[in-house]
Amino acid sequence: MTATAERQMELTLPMIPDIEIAAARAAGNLARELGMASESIDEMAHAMIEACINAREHSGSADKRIYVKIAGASLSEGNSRIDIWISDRGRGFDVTEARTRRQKLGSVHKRGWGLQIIEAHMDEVSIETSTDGTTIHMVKYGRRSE
Amino acid sequence: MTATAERQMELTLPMIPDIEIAAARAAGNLARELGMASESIDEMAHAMIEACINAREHSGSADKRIYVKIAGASLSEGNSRIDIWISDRGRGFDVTEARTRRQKLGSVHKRGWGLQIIEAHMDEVSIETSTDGTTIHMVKYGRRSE
Amino acid sequence: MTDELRVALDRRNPTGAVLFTKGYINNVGGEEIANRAYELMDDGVRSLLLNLRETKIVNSIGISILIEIIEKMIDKGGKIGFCCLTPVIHKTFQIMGLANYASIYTDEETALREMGL
Amino acid sequence: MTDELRVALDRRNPTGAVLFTKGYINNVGGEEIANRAYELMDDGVRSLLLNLRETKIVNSIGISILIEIIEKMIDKGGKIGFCCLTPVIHKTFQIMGLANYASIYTDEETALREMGL
Ligand SMILES: Nc1ncnc2c1ncn2[C@@H]1O[C@H](COP(=O)(O)OP(=O)(O)O)[C@@H](O)[C@H]1O
Ligand SMILES: Nc1ncnc2c1ncn2[C@@H]1O[C@H](COP(=O)(O)OP(=O)(O)O)[C@@H](O)[C@H]1O
Repeated sequence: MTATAERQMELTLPMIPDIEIAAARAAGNLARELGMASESIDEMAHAMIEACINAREHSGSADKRIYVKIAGASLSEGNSRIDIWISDRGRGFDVTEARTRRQKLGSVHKRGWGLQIIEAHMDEVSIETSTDGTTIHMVKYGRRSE
Repeated sequence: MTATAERQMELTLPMIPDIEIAAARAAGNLARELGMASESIDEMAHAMIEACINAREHSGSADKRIYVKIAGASLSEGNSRIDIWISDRGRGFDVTEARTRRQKLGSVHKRGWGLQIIEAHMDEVSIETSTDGTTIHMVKYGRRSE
Repeated sequence: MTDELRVALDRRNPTGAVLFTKGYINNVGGEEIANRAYELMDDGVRSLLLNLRETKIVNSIGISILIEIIEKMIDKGGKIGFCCLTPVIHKTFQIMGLANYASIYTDEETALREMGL
Repeated sequence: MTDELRVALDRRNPTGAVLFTKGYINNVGGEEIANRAYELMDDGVRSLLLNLRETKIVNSIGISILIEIIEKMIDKGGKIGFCCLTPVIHKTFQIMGLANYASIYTDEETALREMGL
């Protein structure tokens, strides 16, 4: 599969209530232009919402900003790929520890589902985190909407 | 008056409906931290809203983003100053021509009030515009809220 | 984040009503108010008070739609009043000249009395 | 931009009701639903259907508040049902295990029948 069209967008958003919607909507517009099916766009939107909320609620970043990068490519046969990076300059966290904590709770916990939702809705997810901040990189593959 | 504290924030926002509220809210948070009175903050918010709407509705920018820079300073005796730059990479416009058009219409026009509202709510306003885009620079001075 | 506009109605009498707004008066919010106002005008209302007590943010597109409502009401021989504006919204109304076509009252009690509602 | 949450009520009978939601179920939206649900539970409702037909976006904080509502209702011996979920919201409910505590129906007709509303 060779990329035939590329679209890119970088956003710097304030950590205010509901700003996650702005990130999701911007990515949705770009994905629609690439012909991604609406259900895939909706999954991607819900993953982005969780990632932005984590940045706002947990990062403790001093600059109170969320950095969003969206890169979309049309692949052959009407397929597309969207890469999304959501970053904060906060304190970071221990991903293994967070996963263990979640497993210990079993299925009864009310909170602590954000990362699982992100993983369920996206095709690839990786997290880079240190005391300088956190970046979550997520990939969604799309088929042309009919 | 010498500056005693400085705060700065740069945002890159997508041109989606109501995104002007995110810009205004981020600036409002910063202004509140500097102790600006709420009525001044509210005036600044309404000016920013008009400037962001102009960028979204008129600039025709290809990158569909609004660049916002906010710089706040605490001055002596509880006073403060906020500088705001709102930029787009659109087609630009002829400010003199826009002003003349407005005057020709007299007071009966329904649309075309954005720039006048901005000027009424802010203490200083200047516009730089070319075929590479437009930046509106606005300044608001604040007294400490009691 | 947005404060989506909501409108509530107090139908005072066959020719009079109050609309209460809550939230952002932008293009969408302005259209919402206009729809409610035109329904009332079709139903005989000629004295309409817009109580903006719970609206804290407006933009010039939203206000331009309010001007259209005022014009339509004047055409029908009726009148529009506003009350409970924040200082900044009041200032914006003055800049855009709404005070020339509509009465602006500080509180609802005065507005209801002066408009005969 | 946000799609602020709104809730509408259809009180079917002394122990049954339907709440319709519109807009984003975030923390604020979840609390709004919870307040309405707890009012109904205090008023004797033990069979409550949440029709999410006009909700297109949720987040995990909002859903966690829905789980609290379900738990409170189970404590009172009642039941909560959901209907008209978008595919993504349905998937999110499954991930978070709501299907273990509450019934999820595809359409309102089936939900009303199965819940005896
Ligand atoms: N951007 C972030 N910065 C710091 N900590 C984070 C970040 N994202 C997630 N975490 C940590 O990982 C935990 C698990 O996150 P998540 O699965 O989204 O659940 P929840 O947000 O509901 O706690 C959080 O409680 C938090 O401690
Ligand atoms: N960022 C911008 N890019 C291009 N044109 C602009 C921009 N801002 C303002 N303008 C031009 O100036 C005119 C006057 O703007 P304004 O006073 O805000 O009124 P309105 O937006 O209601 O037309 C607009 O109609 C538009 O032609």
